[in-house]
Amino acid sequence: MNEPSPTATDVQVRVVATTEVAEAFFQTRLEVPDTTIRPGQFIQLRPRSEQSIYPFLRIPLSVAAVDVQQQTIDVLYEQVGPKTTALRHLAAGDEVGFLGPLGNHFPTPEPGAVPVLVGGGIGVPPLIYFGTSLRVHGYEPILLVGARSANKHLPDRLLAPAAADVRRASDDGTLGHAGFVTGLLHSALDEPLPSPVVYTCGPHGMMAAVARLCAERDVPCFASLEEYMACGFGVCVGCVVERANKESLPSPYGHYARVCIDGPIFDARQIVW
Amino acid sequence: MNEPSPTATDVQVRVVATTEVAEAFFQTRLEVPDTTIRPGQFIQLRPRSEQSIYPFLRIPLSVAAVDVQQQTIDVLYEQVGPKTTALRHLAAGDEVGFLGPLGNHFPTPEPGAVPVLVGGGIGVPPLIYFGTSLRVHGYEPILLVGARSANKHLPDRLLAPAAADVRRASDDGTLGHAGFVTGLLHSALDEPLPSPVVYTCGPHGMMAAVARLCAERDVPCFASLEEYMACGFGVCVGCVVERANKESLPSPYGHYARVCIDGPIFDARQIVW
Amino acid sequence: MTDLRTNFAGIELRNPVLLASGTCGYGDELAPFLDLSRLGGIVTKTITPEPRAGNAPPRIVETAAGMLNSIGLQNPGLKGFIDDKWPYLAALDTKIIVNIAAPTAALHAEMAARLDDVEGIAGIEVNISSPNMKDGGMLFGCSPTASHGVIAAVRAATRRPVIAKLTPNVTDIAAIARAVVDGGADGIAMINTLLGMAVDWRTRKPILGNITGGLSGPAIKPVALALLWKVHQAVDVPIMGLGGITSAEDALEFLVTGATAVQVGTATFVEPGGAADIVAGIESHCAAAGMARIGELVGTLGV
Amino acid sequence: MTDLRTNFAGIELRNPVLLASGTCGYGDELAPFLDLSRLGGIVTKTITPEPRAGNAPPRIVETAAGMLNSIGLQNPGLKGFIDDKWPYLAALDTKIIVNIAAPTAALHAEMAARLDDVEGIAGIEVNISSPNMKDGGMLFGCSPTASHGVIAAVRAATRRPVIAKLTPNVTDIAAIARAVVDGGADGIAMINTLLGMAVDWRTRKPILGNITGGLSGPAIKPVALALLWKVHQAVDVPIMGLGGITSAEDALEFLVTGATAVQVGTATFVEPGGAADIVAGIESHCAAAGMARIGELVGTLGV
Ligand SMILES: Cc1cc2nc3c(=O)[nH]c(=O)nc-3n(C[C@H](O)[C@H](O)[C@H](O)COP(=O)(O)OP(=O)(O)OC[C@H]3O[C@@H](n4cnc5c(N)ncnc54)[C@H](O)[C@@H]3O)c2cc1C
Ligand SMILES: Cc1cc2nc3c(=O)[nH]c(=O)nc-3n(C[C@H](O)[C@H](O)[C@H](O)COP(=O)(O)OP(=O)(O)OC[C@H]3O[C@@H](n4cnc5c(N)ncnc54)[C@H](O)[C@@H]3O)c2cc1C
Ligand SMILES: Cc1cc2nc3c(=O)[nH]c(=O)nc-3n(C[C@H](O)[C@H](O)[C@H](O)COP(=O)(O)O)c2cc1C
Ligand SMILES: Cc1cc2nc3c(=O)[nH]c(=O)nc-3n(C[C@H](O)[C@H](O)[C@H](O)COP(=O)(O)O)c2cc1C
Ligand code: FES
Ligand code: FES
Repeated sequence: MNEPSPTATDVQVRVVATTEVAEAFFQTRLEVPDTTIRPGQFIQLRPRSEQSIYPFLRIPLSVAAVDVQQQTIDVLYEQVGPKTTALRHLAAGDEVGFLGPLGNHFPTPEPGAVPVLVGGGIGVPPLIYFGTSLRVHGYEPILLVGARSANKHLPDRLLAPAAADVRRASDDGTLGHAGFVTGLLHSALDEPLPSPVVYTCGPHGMMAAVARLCAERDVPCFASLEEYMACGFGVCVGCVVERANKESLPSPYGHYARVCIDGPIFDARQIVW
Repeated sequence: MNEPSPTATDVQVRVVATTEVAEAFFQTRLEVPDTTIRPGQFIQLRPRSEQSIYPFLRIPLSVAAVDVQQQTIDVLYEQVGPKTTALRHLAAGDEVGFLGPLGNHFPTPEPGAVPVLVGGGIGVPPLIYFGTSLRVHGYEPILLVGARSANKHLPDRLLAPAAADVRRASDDGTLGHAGFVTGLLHSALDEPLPSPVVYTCGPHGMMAAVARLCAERDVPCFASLEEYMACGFGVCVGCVVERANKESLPSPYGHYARVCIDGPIFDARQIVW
Repeated sequence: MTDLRTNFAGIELRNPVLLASGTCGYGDELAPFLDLSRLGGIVTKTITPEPRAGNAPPRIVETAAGMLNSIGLQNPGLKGFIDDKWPYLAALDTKIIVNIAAPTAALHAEMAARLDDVEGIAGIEVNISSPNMKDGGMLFGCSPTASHGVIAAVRAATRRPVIAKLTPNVTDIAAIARAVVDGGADGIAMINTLLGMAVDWRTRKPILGNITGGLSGPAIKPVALALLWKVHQAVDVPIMGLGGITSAEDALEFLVTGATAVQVGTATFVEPGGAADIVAGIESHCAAAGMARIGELVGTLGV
Repeated sequence: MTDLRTNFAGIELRNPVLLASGTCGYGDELAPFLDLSRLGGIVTKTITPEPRAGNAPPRIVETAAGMLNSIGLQNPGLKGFIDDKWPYLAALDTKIIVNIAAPTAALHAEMAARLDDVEGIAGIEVNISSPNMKDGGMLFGCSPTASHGVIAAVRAATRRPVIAKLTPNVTDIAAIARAVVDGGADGIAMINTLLGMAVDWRTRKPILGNITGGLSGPAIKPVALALLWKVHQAVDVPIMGLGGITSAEDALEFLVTGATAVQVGTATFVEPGGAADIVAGIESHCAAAGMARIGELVGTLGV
C-alpha cells in the first residue's frame, strides 16, 4: 500500500460508450492515455464543451474498472442532477475533460487476511475495482452490497470480477437480505474469518454504522469518504472531514483533513463520524 | 398583409436534421405541429433539456422555410455563442422548446410592385421564406445578399426558391460585387423597376444605410430589426427601438416600441436609426 | 392533497405563487401562455406618477445563468394604468398587487391614495429598490430612514396591505427590513435585482444603453436565500421571497427559509407557463411529503 | 506581440494575470497542473495571526454558474505560514502577494510588520472582506471608518505595497474605496464573494455547515464589473479586478472597465491550468488588435 500514487494529469479523453446498468445507474467507458490508477482513486470529469460553462464544477467519480489492454476505464454513476445528466448524454466519441487520478488508494491488507468490502448505492463502484485487483493479488474478498431495492442493484456481471462471494441486501427486501447492508456485515463478522479487514464506501450513515460495528469487534476498517468537492486536488480546502484525536495535532489548522487529497480513504478510527 | 398573425404556442418539437450550409452557418429542420407561420415571423427556441438551466434564455430565430406537407420548418443560423452552439449540437430526434410564431410579418406589396429583398449575414433567413412566399403569390422579387466573404454566403440551392434574380456582394470581394450590399441596392434602384418596395434584414449599420438610400429615393422600405430579447412575446419591454415622430405620441410611454411584438418589421421611416 | 391557500398580510391567496413585478407586464401578453387563475396572484409592472419612456436600448443582455435588464420603468403612469391597464386586470380571477414607485415619499402617498379609489386591488407593493429608478438620486431602499419615510407615507394613505420591496444592494438588509416594518409595512418582498454590468471588450463599450442594469435569474438565487434568511430572523411580518426561482424545488427552498409566498420573475420569460407548473410541483411535492397545509413548511429551516 | 508587463502599485508583473486568494492555496497543490512562472503572480490564501481550523463541513456547494464556499479561513497562522509555506513560495519565479486578515487593526499591523522581515514578498493584500471572518463581528470592509483604520495601520507597518480587498456586500463601495485610499492603500482588489446560501428543502437544512457562505464564479461576473466601474470612477489607485473570470475575454472585459490587473479565482478549480491559457488568450487577442502594450486597454471603456 505504500507505493506512491500516480501523478494526476489534466487531459481530454473520449467516451467509448454509456449503458444503463440498473435503474438510473449508468456505466460510461472512457478511452484514457494512461491506465495507471490505483483502486480507491477517483477522477474529476468535465462533461461539457469548451464553449459552455455549465455544469460549472467538475464531477468527482470513482474508477470502477480499468482495462489495461484496451486503455479504457469505467465509471459507474447514478443520475441525480445536472452533472450526471450531462455525462450520461455524451455520445460515443465525444470529448470529456479528465483530471486524475486523484486521491490516495485502498491500503492492501496483510497477506492471508480476508478483505470484507461493504458498499452501498453509489459507493459500490470503487469497491468493484478494488475487489478485482485484490483477487489478482491472491486475496478472496467478500463483497456486501446494499441498495434501496432490487432495481437499484448493479447486475451480477459487474460485481462478479470483484468477489466470488457476493451478498446483497435491499432496504425494501426485494433482493437478498431485507434491510441494511450492516446486517450482512454483522453476520459476516460472526463467521470465523481469518483476520478480516473491512473496506467501506457508501452513504455517510451506512459507513458510520459500519465503522461503529468494526470498532466494537476490533476489526480494522477503512472508509472511502464523499464530500462536496470543488477542485479535487487539495487547493480549495472545501471537502473536509473532522479528524479524531485533535488534541494530538500541533495546531487547529489540522483539525480538518481534505477528503480529496488526504483521502478519500481514511482509517475509520481517525475521523469523527 | 392585414390577416391576423397566427397564435403563438409553447410546445416541444423534434429536430429532424442539422446541416452545415456555409462556414459556421447551420440549417436545422424541425418537425412542428402547426406550420401556420407568416414570412417575417420568428420563433424562440430552448435548446436544452428540462433538467438544465443553461443556456438560460431562449434563442430568437427567424423562420427561413416552411414545408406544409412534411410539417417542418427550417431555421438558418450562424454559430456565434452558447445558444447557437447548443442548438447546433442537438441530434436528430432530440426535443427542443419551441415558442411561436412570434411577431408581425412582412407586409405584402401592392400588386405589380417589385419587391427588392436586401439581406446581410444572419438577416438573410427571413427573406428566403418571404421571397418564396412572394413568388407563390406571383411576385418576382430581386434578392440582394451580402456577406463577409464567399465562404459565409448561403449556397444557391437555399436562395433559389426566394428569387430568380439573386445578386451577391462580399466585403472582401471573394464572391459577386466587391463591397457592401448597399452597392447592389444602389444599382438596382437605378434600374427602371415598376414601384420597387425594399425589405431588409441584417446588421444594424447595413439596414440603416438601406433605409437612408430608400428615403433619398422615396422608395418604401420595411426593416426587420434585431435586438437582444428576453421573452419574445412583449412582456419584458427589453427589446425596444426608438420611434420617430415622438411628438405625435400621447405620452413618453410610447417613445420605445417593442421589436418582438410591435415588430420585428417596421416601416423604416417610423423608427430612429 | 395539500391545502395551498395562503394568507399573506391579509391577502387571501389561492396558492403562494405570484408573478414578480416587471416580468408579467399588466397580464395581457402572458394570457395566451398561462392561465393566470391558477396562480396566487400577479404583481404589476411598476407604475410611476407620470408616464415614463424608460432607458435607451440595449436593455437586455444574457449573463451566466441570468440576465441584466435596464428597462428603466417604462410605464404608462398612474392615470394610464387606471384607464388602460386596470380594466383587463380587474377581470382576472387572481389577486392583483399593484407595484408603485415615485420620486418622493409624498408622491408615493398620493399614488396609493388615488389607487384606494380603484376597487379590486389586493395590495400595494412599494418598489423602493429598482436600480432603474434614478429620480430620487440614491435609492430610498438603500437607507433605513428614507425607506421608513416612504413606507410610513404609503401606509397612512391607503387602507390596503402595504408590501415593501427591498434591494439586495445594501450592507445591512435587516436594518432596512426593520425600518420598513417600523414604518408600517404589512409585508416584505425581496429581492429586487443586483446591480450588474456587461462589457464588450472589442468595442470597448458597455452592452446596456444605461451602462449598468439589474441582475436576475438563477445566478442570484443563493443571494436571495441568504438575505431572506437574514430578514426572516429580523422581522415578524410575512415575506414574499424571490430571486432566481425557476422550479417548484426552488420555491420550496424559499418557503422553508422563511418566505410565506414566492414570486416568479425572469423564469417567465423562458417558460411563459412555468409559474403554473411551479404551483403543480409544489402541490405534488407537499402532498407526497404528507403535508396538510403549505403553511407547515414555512420558515421551518433547522440550523 | 503585445507587451503584457504591468506595473501594479509598484509591483512589476510579468503579465496582468494573478491567482486569487484562497483559490491557489500556497502554490504547491497547483504546481503539477500549472507552470506558475507563466503568471503575473499569485495571492496566497488568507493567513491570520493564529492558526485557524476553519468551518464545519459541508463547506462547498455548486449553484447556478457558481459555487458557495464557507471554508472559514482554515490556515496555518502567521508563524506556520512563514515556517512551512513561505520557503516553497519564495522559490517560485512569480510575484507573491500575501493576503492577511486579523480581528483588529493592530493585529493586522503586527502581521504586516512581521512579514516585512520576510524577503521576497511582493505586496500585502488585506482581506477586509471575507464573509468567513467573523472575529471582528461586522466586517471591517462594510464600514468606511473601519476599513480606513485597518489599512492605515497596515500602511504604517510595512514598506511593501498595500492592496485592500473589498467586499461587494455593501451599499456604497465607492465610499469604502475612497476610505481605503485615504488610509494609504496603494491598490485595490475587488471583489470578494457575495453573501449566499443554499437550502435542501427536503431535509429542511442549509447545505453549508456554516449556513451561509460566499458566492463566486461566472454568476457574479456582472456584479464584479458594475462595482469595478463604480470604484474605477471613484479612486485613482490601480485596481485588480476579479469575480467570475474564466476566459481571456472575461479578463479583457475587466481591463477595459478599469482593472490594471486581474485575478482568477474559482475557475482554477475547474481548469487548474486555466490561468496560463488566459494569459495566452490575452496576448493573442491583443496582438490581433494591434496593441503594443496591454496598458493601452486599461480603463478605456467608452460610455
Ligand atoms: C471522491 C468521490 C467519488 C465519487 N464516486 C462516485 C461514483 O463512483 N458514482 C456515483 O454515482 N457518484 C459518485 N460520487 C458522487 C458524485 O460525485 C455526485 O453524485 C455528483 O457530483 C452529483 O452531481 P450532479 O450534478 O449530477 O447532482 P447534484 O445536483 O450536484 O447533486 C444531486 C444530489 O447529490 C448530492 N451530492 C452531490 N455531490 C455530492 C457529494 N460530493 N457528496 C455528497 N453528496 C453529493 C446533492 O446533495 C444532491 O442531493 C463521488 C463523489 C466523490 C466526492
Ligand atoms: C427576431 C430575431 C430573429 C433572429 N433571426 C436569426 C436567424 O434567423 N439566424 C441567426 O443566425 N440569428 C438570428 N438572430 C440572432 C440570434 O438570435 C443570435 O445570434 C443568438 O441569440 C446568439 O445566441 P448565442 O448564445 O449563440 O450567442 P451570444 O453569446 O448570445 O451572442 C453572440 C454575439 O451575438 C450578439 N447578439 C446576440 N443576440 C443578439 C441579438 N438579439 N441582437 C443583436 N446581437 C445579438 C452578441 O452581442 C454577441 O456578440 C435573430 C435575432 C432576433 C432578435
Ligand atoms: C426585465 C425585468 C423588469 C423588471 N421590472 C421591475 C419593476 O418594474 N419593478 C420591480 O419592482 N421589479 C422589477 N424587476 C425585478 C423583479 O421583479 C425581481 O425582483 C427580480 O428580477 C429578481 O427575481 P427573478 O430572479 O425571479 O427575476 C424586473 C426584473 C426584470 C428581469
Ligand atoms: C474556496 C474559496 C476560498 C476563498 N478564500 C479566500 C481567502 O482566503 N481570502 C480572500 O481574500 N478571498 C478568498 N476567496 C475569494 C476569492 O479570492 C475571490 O475574491 C472570489 O472567489 C471571487 O472571484 P472568482 O469568482 O474568480 O472566484 C475564496 C474563494 C473561494 C471560492
Ligand atoms: S475539493 Fe478542493 S480541497 Fe478537496
Ligand atoms: S423580448 Fe420581451 S418585450 Fe420583446
